Amino acid sequence: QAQPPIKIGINAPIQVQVGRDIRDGAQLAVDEINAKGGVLGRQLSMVVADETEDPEKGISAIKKLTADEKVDVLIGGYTSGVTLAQLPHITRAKTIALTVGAASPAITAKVKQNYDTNKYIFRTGVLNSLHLANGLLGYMTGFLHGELGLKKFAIVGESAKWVQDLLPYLKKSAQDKGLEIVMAETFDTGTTNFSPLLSKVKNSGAEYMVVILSHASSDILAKQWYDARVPVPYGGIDVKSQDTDFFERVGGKSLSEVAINFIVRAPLSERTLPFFEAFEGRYKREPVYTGAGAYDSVYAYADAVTRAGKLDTDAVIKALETIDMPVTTGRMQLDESHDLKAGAGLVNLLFVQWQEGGKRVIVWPKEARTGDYVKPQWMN
Amino acid sequence: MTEILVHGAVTSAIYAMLAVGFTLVCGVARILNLAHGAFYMLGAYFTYVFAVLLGLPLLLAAVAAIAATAAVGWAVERWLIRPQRDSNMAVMMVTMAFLLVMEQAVLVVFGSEVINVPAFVDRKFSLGNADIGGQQLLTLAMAVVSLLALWLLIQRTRMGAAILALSQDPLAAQYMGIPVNRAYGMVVALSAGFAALAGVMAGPFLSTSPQMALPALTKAFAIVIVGGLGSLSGGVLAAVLLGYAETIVAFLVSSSWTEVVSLGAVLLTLLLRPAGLRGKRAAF
Amino acid sequence: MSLLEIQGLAASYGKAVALESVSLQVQPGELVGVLGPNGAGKTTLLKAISRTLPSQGTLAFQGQSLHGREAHEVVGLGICHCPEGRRLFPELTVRKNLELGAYLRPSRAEVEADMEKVFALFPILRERLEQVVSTLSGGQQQFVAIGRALMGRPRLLLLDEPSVGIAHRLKIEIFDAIRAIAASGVAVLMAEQDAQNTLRVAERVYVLENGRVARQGSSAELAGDDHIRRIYLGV
Amino acid sequence: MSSILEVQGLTKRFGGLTAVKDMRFDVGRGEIVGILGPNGAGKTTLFNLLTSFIRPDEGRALFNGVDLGRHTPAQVVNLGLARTFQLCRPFVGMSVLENVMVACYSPRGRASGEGPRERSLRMLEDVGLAHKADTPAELLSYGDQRRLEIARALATDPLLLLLDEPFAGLGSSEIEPLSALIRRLHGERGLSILIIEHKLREFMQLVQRVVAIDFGELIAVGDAQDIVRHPKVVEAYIGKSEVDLVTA
Amino acid sequence: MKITLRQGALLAAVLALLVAVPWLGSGYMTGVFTVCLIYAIWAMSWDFFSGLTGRENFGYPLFIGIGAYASAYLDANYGVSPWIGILAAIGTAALLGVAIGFPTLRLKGPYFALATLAAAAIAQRMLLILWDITGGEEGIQGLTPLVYDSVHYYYFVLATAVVSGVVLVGLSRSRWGVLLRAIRGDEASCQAAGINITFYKIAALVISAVFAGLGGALYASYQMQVSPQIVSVLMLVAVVTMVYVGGLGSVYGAAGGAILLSLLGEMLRSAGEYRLLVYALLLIGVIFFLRGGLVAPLWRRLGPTPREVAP
Ligand SMILES: Nc1ncnc2c1ncn2[C@@H]1O[C@H](COP(=O)(O)OP(=O)(O)OP(=O)(O)O)[C@@H](O)[C@H]1O
Ligand SMILES: Nc1ncnc2c1ncn2[C@@H]1O[C@H](COP(=O)(O)OP(=O)(O)OP(=O)(O)O)[C@@H](O)[C@H]1O
Ligand SMILES: [Mg+2]
Ligand SMILES: [Mg+2]
Repeated sequence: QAQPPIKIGINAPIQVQVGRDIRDGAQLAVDEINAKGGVLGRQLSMVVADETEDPEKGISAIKKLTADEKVDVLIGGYTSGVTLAQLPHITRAKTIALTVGAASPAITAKVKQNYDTNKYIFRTGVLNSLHLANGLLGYMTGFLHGELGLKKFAIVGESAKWVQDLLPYLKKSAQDKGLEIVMAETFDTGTTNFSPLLSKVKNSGAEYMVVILSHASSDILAKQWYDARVPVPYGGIDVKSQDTDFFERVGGKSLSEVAINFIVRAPLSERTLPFFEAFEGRYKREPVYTGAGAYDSVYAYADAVTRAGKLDTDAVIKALETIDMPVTTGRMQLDESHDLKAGAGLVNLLFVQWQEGGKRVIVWPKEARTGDYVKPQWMN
Repeated sequence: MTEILVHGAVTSAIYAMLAVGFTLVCGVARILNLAHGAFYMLGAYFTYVFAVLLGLPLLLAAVAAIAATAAVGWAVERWLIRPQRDSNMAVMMVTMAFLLVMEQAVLVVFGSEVINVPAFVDRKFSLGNADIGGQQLLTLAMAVVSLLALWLLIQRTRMGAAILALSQDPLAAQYMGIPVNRAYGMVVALSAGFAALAGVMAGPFLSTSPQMALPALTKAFAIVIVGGLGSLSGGVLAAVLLGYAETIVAFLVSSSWTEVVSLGAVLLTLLLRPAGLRGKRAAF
Repeated sequence: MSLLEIQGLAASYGKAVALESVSLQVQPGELVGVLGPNGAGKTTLLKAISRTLPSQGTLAFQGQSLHGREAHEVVGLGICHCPEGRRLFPELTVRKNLELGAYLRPSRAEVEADMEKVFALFPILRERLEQVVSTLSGGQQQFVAIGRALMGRPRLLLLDEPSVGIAHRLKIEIFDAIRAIAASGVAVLMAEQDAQNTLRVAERVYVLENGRVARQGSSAELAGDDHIRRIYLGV
Repeated sequence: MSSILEVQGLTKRFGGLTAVKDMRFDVGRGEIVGILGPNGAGKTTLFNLLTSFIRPDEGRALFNGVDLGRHTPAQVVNLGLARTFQLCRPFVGMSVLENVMVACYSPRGRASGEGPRERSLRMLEDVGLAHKADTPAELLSYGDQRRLEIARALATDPLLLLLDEPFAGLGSSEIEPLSALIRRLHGERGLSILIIEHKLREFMQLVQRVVAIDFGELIAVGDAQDIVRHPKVVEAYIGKSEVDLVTA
Repeated sequence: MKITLRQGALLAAVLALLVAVPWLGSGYMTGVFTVCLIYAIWAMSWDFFSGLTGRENFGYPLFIGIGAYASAYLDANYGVSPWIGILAAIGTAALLGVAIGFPTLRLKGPYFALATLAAAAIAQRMLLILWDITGGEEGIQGLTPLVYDSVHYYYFVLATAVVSGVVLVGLSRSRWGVLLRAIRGDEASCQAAGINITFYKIAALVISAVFAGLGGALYASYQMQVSPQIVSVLMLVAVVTMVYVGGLGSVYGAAGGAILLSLLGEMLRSAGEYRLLVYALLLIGVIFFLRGGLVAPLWRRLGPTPREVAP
């Protein structure tokens, strides 16, 4: 009578916090669902495979989960390079994969290009970087220009493909909207000395420094920016600055930095605050965005299976495509390339500023605003 | 212009402190001590532990961190390197494994993200139109003082003479009555101390994370090759050269080319002057 | 009491036994030669004394056992070893090499004085003081090696084939110099191939063969020995 | 053309020091020529020049009419001019046999048509080292290393052999067979030999002609018995009282 | 020197086990062994050059990378069949071997190691800088596998590895082995023995590079992707560690080390964040307690007893 459990495969880089949060967020959701009786009367079980940040290990993790463990669904993924490398192996195994960490648009672009082969791929945890860029553009035109009246911008980003893809688009769109881009430069992800870059930004006459960072060391940038009291405020896409302990890690030197976020401890939906409490209660730390993404993805899968009424892959895919449910970051809906939709009422992009004492204040969009923008203290 | 001058000097200072110890061990013990990157990391992490976790005064914490790292260096020489010294490859493997162990241990204990090592000074200074953090300037001063001290130690003391002899022929040094094993231990401890000093000084404004060890090692490598294995003056010269080359490229071209520039310099040096700028003929 | 007292000394390289049961004494200020064909164990014997090779048996210097002491401690006791193959510090100058010979005795004045003594023996070294030793000719390097050992002001000087590669005329001078060194109160234990000169300057000679003392006696006795004359003097 | 080697004005300077200066002499086919000179006279430097390990500043050396300066050290060997080093340099970590086999793989060694292993063993036989064929070369005693050097040089099938102090570190009981070996090689193969040696008595018995040099300059060339009486040679090298002992 | 009966038995047993892998393990295990055999090719060829000449080739990943990228680039941009890709990989790796060999091989000891390391590091940077050709840090994905069926792929790789091993063992037992070890010992003496050391050094590097490139193409096509990680220091460390653990200077040792460490890595996967820590500690253990490695000494023990050395 007891049916075998539904097997969820978690692929995540266990060495880093974002990876461990994928595991722990998913575990939290699995346990909650099991406590309420499981899905279709079946319990959920979870297997973890460490995908590290190396494509080779990432691929073998996928193979282990699909060929060895024969999981029903894959949830996880953090580095875009690894996730991209895994894709063909996922699709060959015909296993549904909900990716939660990787932001490259190329991941889901494949679904549209060749639906039959790639229909197994979904992105349910993060917004893709194109959404981020559009959000950033909105922040620059709507807030920085519209509300603060800034005109001259410097854009600096790490030298990575996704940034290189974004940069021309961002630059052109901003110029089209009448903003002046006085400097646009990329730097090596391994850079530890930002002094020359910061000097150049200062000399360029920029009024604001827009950053695009995920793997580079945001911490050092913040510190060196503060140490030299660079008279240009900054903000943008800064993945590490999403960490709850970022402010403390840099000794408060990120004061006044603004970073895109999609999860903060705020009532984004009815699920947000309960999730934060449950996660902190269990793991004694605040979750980062991947924790929320993995948690939501487990629920999304459970929801789809319930609606499909069976585990059949194609049925579940169809159900996922029509998903519409509240999640910790807002509301989950997917577009035709199986990608998370962004926007007001859905998963929204929040521009969050670090303020005195490590408080996080949403400064944009206007409707979500929880406080006023402040300038770096040396610019008052 | 002043910006290049100032920022280049700070970068060079860190590089020099990082590399002198490495080149010393290369030249004297004729081994490639890949654990060197770990010493740099330990300097910063020990400071964090002593100053932040144990709440010692910063100066005391810094001194303790350097001493502790030097002790680790001595122990590495005594227990890991010495038994393997007859094989270069074994030394490289065992020190690399040590680097990995340290990196992973730090990762497990402190997590993968950057930690905040406290700075001695938190003020901005303006030199010309260059704005620079006080800790950076202090690092520059510290490098000058410590390198001078090292130079005096080598040139003027008996320990220096022993180091020179050892670098040429350890067996012959034994015939002179030089306690070879003890001297090796001292050299590695000294070298670890210098790397730790670099970590203590730069930790507050450069990355202090488990990932800091490997790039530090690579940089030390690069400098030592350009300068010439075992040549202290060459090491300092190369540190200045690379520090400025990177700064200039970052200013004039883009920061994404800095690494390529320093690696290119390495390759060029090796091809044109295999023994480095100040390397001895057939140093090995 | 002998300065150096060796009884039943044995040493080996891994499984290969190089010395078995060698007994030998050196008195203060005495010049003792060790002769023997290639591979007899001469070098091994000297290495055992300077503790650069482990050994078994009695090995006492001024009544103190040398076993359990490390090579650098032995130098401190007054034993200086001028090793086979010279083992100079190749990239250092002649001056640095000589100074390092006096590592344990760093009084500047003494070092200068001793250097003068070395120059008296090998005048060419004064001219080449700042030359890097690896660029010296073979013989010149040999001078530095002997000079460096003398800089340690030893009580017992171990010389391993000091005349290797030395030109004929100088060779004679070097042996005379060694005799002079001994006459000044430094005991010398000298391994040599040049039987003629060794028998000429040494007071006593041990002949090593296959890791054992085959013969021993005063130079005069041995010079008259048929075996020695045939094998070592080639007459 | 009867000379196998013609040295024509070779000069080599190291900084301010002229180690070899305008050196001129010939080595005849099948001749054993000795080089005599005090320490630092420039003998090894001369060998290094002949074998192209260093390049001359001026002058040239012709080997069978070929300018040696245009060749790499390995090419020089393959023309038929082999050398030994003043300090022994065996290949560490390889057996004595393998050490010699290396030379058998040189073009001349292979041209001999003999299998490398057999040839090596024969060379070792020749120098009296065959019983140590399997010993790691670095464990050989000093004297045996010298023999190994010679075996290695012979394996390249030279026409002219340069020996840099082959007797150094050997006792008279070892020199005798080695001397005999050299004489035999000379006799049987018609090998020409150029030899540097400080062991005068053995040296004099071996060589036919002597080139005496001092401070890098040629001071005398001639018949061995005459050269040792040449006043300049006596002055620079032998010492007055010793002439008789040497010529005895 | 022939292999003894006991060595033959061991070899046959290992080969039989390898042949049986698809039956013994799951499809996943077959995949693990496929990758592990590619590593074995790399380890053997690294050891062929570096173990024999004593010049640690720290730029080795560069040769792997150029092979992998060459075949991947042709596949992704021109749809060139991966079979031709393999040839292209071998060709480019060989050319690169000559190009790198000429300037660097006169360097000795650590200088050579460092020069090649620098070259590899530059290459890795350039892969990022030239992102519009190389795909940046994400690399090139969606490559065509050489053979679709993974079991067939496994056997193909196994056959390639065995052939590579035979070739490399054969070479190292021929005069190449003697000469390369002699060059390691003393270059001047080699020249004095009439050996054209430049030729042998470069040729040996090219041989090693060819196998690196071959493995690179196999790897890329198997993983269906290639990324800059393939030229990273970690790749180098992985290969060198395999050689070291197996036993330096023995092709069999290198192959054995590759297999052992791949399996170990797989077993340690469950150790999560402690994986690398455990791995590094084990490595220290091997260095200390099993000098000369794990496999090579065993291999020698099974070999002929050395002839008694005459006294
Ligand atoms: N490192 C070593 N390992 C193994 N055997 C060695 C080693 N060094 C020397 N031997 C062997 O020990 C024996 C004694 O060698 P030793 O060097 O003491 O002789 P020696 O009398 O000094 O000869 P020579 O006159 O040639 O210098 C020889 O048979 C030699 O082969
Ligand atoms: N690379 C060099 N740089 C500077 N001087 C050198 C170099 N090589 C040799 N010399 C000098 O050239 C002179 C001749 O040296 P060489 O080695 O030819 O002497 P030699 O005749 O072989 O002496 P010996 O009999 O002592 O071996 C010596 O004075 C030596 O110091
Ligand atoms: Mg000896
Ligand atoms: Mg000479």
